[in-house]
Amino acid sequence: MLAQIHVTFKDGVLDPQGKTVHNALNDLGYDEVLDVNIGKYLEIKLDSASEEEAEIRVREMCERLLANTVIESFRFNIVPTE
Amino acid sequence: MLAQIHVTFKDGVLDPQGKTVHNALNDLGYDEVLDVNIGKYLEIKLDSASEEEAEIRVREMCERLLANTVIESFRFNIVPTE
Amino acid sequence: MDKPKKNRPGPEITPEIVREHGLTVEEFRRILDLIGRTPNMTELGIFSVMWSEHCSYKSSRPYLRKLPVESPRVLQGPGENAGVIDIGDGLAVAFKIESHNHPSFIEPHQGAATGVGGIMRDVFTMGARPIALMNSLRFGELEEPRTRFLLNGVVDGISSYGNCTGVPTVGGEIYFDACYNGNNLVNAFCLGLVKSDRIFLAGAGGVGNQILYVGSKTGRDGIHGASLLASSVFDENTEDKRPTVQVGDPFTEKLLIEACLELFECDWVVGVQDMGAAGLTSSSFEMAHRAETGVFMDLSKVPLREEGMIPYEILLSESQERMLFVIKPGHEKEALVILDKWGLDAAIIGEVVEEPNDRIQFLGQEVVNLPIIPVVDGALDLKRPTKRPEYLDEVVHISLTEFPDFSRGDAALKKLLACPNIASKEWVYEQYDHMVRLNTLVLPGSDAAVLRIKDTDKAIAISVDCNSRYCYLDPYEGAAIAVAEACRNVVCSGAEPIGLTNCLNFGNPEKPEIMWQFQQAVEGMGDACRFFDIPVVSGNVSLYNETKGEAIYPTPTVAVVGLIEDQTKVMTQGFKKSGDQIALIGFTMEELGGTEYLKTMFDRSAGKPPVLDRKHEKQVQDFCRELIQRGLISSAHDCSEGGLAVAVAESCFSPGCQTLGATLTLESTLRNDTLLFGETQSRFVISFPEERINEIEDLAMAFPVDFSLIGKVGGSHFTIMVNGKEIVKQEIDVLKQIWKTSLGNYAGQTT
Amino acid sequence: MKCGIVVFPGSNCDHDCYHILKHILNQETHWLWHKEEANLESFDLVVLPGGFSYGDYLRPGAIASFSPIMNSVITFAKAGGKVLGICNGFQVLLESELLPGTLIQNQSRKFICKNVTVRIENPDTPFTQNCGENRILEIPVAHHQGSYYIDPFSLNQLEENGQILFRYCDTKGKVSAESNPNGSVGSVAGVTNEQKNVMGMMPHPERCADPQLTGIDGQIIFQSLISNS
Ligand SMILES: Nc1ncnc2c1ncn2[C@@H]1O[C@H](COP(=O)(O)OP(=O)(O)O)[C@@H](O)[C@H]1O
Ligand SMILES: [Mg+2]
Repeated sequence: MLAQIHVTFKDGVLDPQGKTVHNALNDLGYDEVLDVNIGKYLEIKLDSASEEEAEIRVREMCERLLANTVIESFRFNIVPTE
Repeated sequence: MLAQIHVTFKDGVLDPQGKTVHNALNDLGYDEVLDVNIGKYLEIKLDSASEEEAEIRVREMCERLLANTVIESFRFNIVPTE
Repeated sequence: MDKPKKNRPGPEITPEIVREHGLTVEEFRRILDLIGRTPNMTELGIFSVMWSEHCSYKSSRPYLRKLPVESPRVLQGPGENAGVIDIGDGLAVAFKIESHNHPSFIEPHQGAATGVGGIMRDVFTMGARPIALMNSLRFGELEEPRTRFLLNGVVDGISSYGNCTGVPTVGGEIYFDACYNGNNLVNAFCLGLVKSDRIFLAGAGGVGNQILYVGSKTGRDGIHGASLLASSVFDENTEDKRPTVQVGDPFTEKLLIEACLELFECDWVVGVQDMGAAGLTSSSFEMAHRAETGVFMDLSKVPLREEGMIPYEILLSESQERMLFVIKPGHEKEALVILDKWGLDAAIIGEVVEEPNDRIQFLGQEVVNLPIIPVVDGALDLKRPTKRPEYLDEVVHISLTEFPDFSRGDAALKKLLACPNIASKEWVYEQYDHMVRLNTLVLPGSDAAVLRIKDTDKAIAISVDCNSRYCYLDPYEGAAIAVAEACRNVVCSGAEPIGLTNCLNFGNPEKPEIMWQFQQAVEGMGDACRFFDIPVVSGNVSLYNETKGEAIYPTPTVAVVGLIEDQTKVMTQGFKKSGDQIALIGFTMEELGGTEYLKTMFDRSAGKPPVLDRKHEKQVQDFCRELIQRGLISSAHDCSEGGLAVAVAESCFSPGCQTLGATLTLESTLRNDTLLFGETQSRFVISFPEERINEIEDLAMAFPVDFSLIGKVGGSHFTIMVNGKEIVKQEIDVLKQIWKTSLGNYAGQTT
Repeated sequence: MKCGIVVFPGSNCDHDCYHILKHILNQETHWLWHKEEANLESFDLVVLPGGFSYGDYLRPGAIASFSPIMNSVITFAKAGGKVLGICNGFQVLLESELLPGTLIQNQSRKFICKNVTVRIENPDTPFTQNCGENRILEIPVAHHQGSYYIDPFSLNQLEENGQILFRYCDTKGKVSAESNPNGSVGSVAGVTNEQKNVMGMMPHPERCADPQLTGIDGQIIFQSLISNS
């Protein structure tokens, strides 16, 4: 199974990296860029018994380690692999 | 319009962060974790005339700046916003 | 009677709302008296932050007034963003230490990072270029996974922020104790260099001057961070009070430093203040207050990061990397050109007015109209009751007979070297860029950090210190020792102490026992500073360091800055040469109270801490500095945690020096444990070439100070003989390995 | 030797390089501002200093590589001008594709600031000509993303062309996993381009070139360049 996890800043939290990349893109002539947010994308290969179990465990992993829930939020989905 | 961009390490490139997180998860008792890859997830708000145009421009941004194509690959999709 | 509500939108002010703003009933009544009407919501928010413990020092101010703040070198004492001390050659150093304890407990990385950013802004607002950072860190027991999470996050935060701004982090201290389990401490220190005739103050200056906003855009970060967090106790409900955490942007800070230093070159810059705790509110009020003027501001002009922000939020936001400049009218364009060059947001948001009020408009409506003086000065000094805590009766009485002495000290020595309070802090400081700017003459790992001042012969030595276990056992004596030890550390490098800054970390001041600790500690610090003739030029108070009723040990951290006139006469703690003589300056008493030895071997934080004999302390310090100035010795190290044995071991394997063994040959009637590991104050371990013995002994006699030859550098072992009997013999490489890797091994565990 | 030091927003070893070149080694030294293209023809050396250009956001060196001044630097390099990239400057050179490979996060995932030792692998370049065979330099590193990476085939090629200039080693010159501070492939600490006029290195020679500080091994690199100019 594969967990695809997106970790992004919560609304209102400053994203200095996004801000700087936004400016850089504008400077490069991409004037259509209105805003940039940069987060993390994690792929975790799992050996779980079921999707339900994977779901529970991945949520826990996100809360405990993968996301800094004080400033970040996360979402994920579990996809079966062969 | 919103571009959702995933930038990940190419196969074979060592991902020290992924490896550390992998070990940490195993140490925390998540034995089912077989592999971890950590990449970037960017959301770019765009003021483009059309999806086609956005597509062309975002690809260019990725190639020029957002991904380091020596070691990273990228994929993206454009979603309309209100 | 009909009360007109013109221009005063927002909810009605209920007792509930007042309470939520951390204001007492009496305080609210005072507000009504002072302004003669009910404040609106925005104004209430302003009072709430300005009268918070953090901004008003209402519990601590009466005590702080007793600290000595003057010396011929002091150019600026407490009251401005940082203190400034003259070092000659037309130069001065600006420095301060400040806490970021609560934010770092909630989000260690960002909390520590923004702490570093804040203290740097305090220093460069004085017109000084920041040239050194230090920090004092306290965590709970390392066995707790949460501690390791906090430790990693805090060190990472300091590293990412300091390194990116290009200011070296040259030293610090770090301790672990269960009393910090629920409340870690992060105290950040910064020192900057400024021409003594180019010091900037935070005054608004004359009427008509323009108020220029510089730096990052304002978002909803940390609203009520300072007031609510720093003025209340943590418990299960802390979650609810979490403000939006401030995120640091060290890149913007770096640009801000460069841009501000460029602006300071211009003679039309009148005053400057960073927006720290309580943001735009406190900076505008305080600038007006210092200049005895008023200000007018239009919040519609403030660069905003988020949509829909209301005046209340704009005024109380604690978004980072923002400054407020006051410039003479007619120079707006020039200012904006400089700021644009550095890619910073900037806007003129108001001007200085005569009437001593802060009047604030938003979208054409007046939203605040408050008199400056009562808002800034109006918080009453609280005379909080004090009471000597009962725990003292229990913990200070110990008898040495409770603790069996040893005949071999190997095991204890190894255990102490591995104990995280004594083990090498390399794991920490290797994560900090401590060399950038090419001034660091003594890298981390010696008693004090030493930085040269380029284009002069001078150097600056800095040390931060506090043994909070001593302070727990005797806050008066503990605080005095903190001052003495910090001085001793800078003296070891050859410097003369010239100024001090402090960060007073305590529990809940509403408890008389805590207030007693505070009072005792400030008195001890003040008395020691007076005796050693060291002015306190800046400082910071952090109260309410409690979780679930458990307070931290009183932790009055001090940072002492010392001056070395001749850069070429800088001393370090490591032994330099096989065959050199080792000597002890000072004497050892039969005592173990408050030692790391008792804690590590018997798990006791008990006994009377060592007593500081100030006169004696001064003599040994002067003697040690004299030896260094005359170029007589090769190393100098003070005895602190772990006593004599640990001090000598550390000199054997100090970073930057080759590893050398040593043999100590001691004659003594003391118990072995007190001789090796006791922490009697006022002691230095020095080493020197044999042929200097006579000269040094003569000088010791003339001073006079206690001085005894105790051994020799050399060999592959660390050996200690007492009265002809070997009580320690260990391969020096083995000891070094234990000492060097212990902290990293702890910190690296993930579970 | 006429030297130019590029200043990007966030550069922070720019003043250190200036201090060494101008005040310690007495060379004519100029600042080059990132926003302006410049005619570099008259220069003997352009230095891209260490630091955190653009905060290292996105990837170290990525945004800086698009600065106007980099157009001039690329033209200068293509014409055979000598370019030295130190730490963040090395990252900029890689992002600009003036040098092969890339730098990723240290294996420890932590910033490392300490003295290391490196071995000179090719003393036959303008950057190393004063070193002599197998010379070992003691030199500080200070970086978070200093782990050099390149595919095995290209690494081999670099080796064959003598493009690997420095390898991390122990004090005796032995190269091993223990002496590799950041996990770089082949323990590579510095490389040049095929023409040997562009060099990038993670260690900081400017931090060990002032006699008042510990060590002056870094001088040898600047001295090589001076002899060559
Ligand atoms: N948090 C820290 N950050 C940077 N350096 C540190 C830190 N903690 C300790 N150090 C460094 O480690 C060395 C030993 O520290 P410490 O044991 O507190 O010394 P001392 O007992 O002489 O005060 C010093 O050089 C100090 O600057
Ligand atoms: Mg010391």
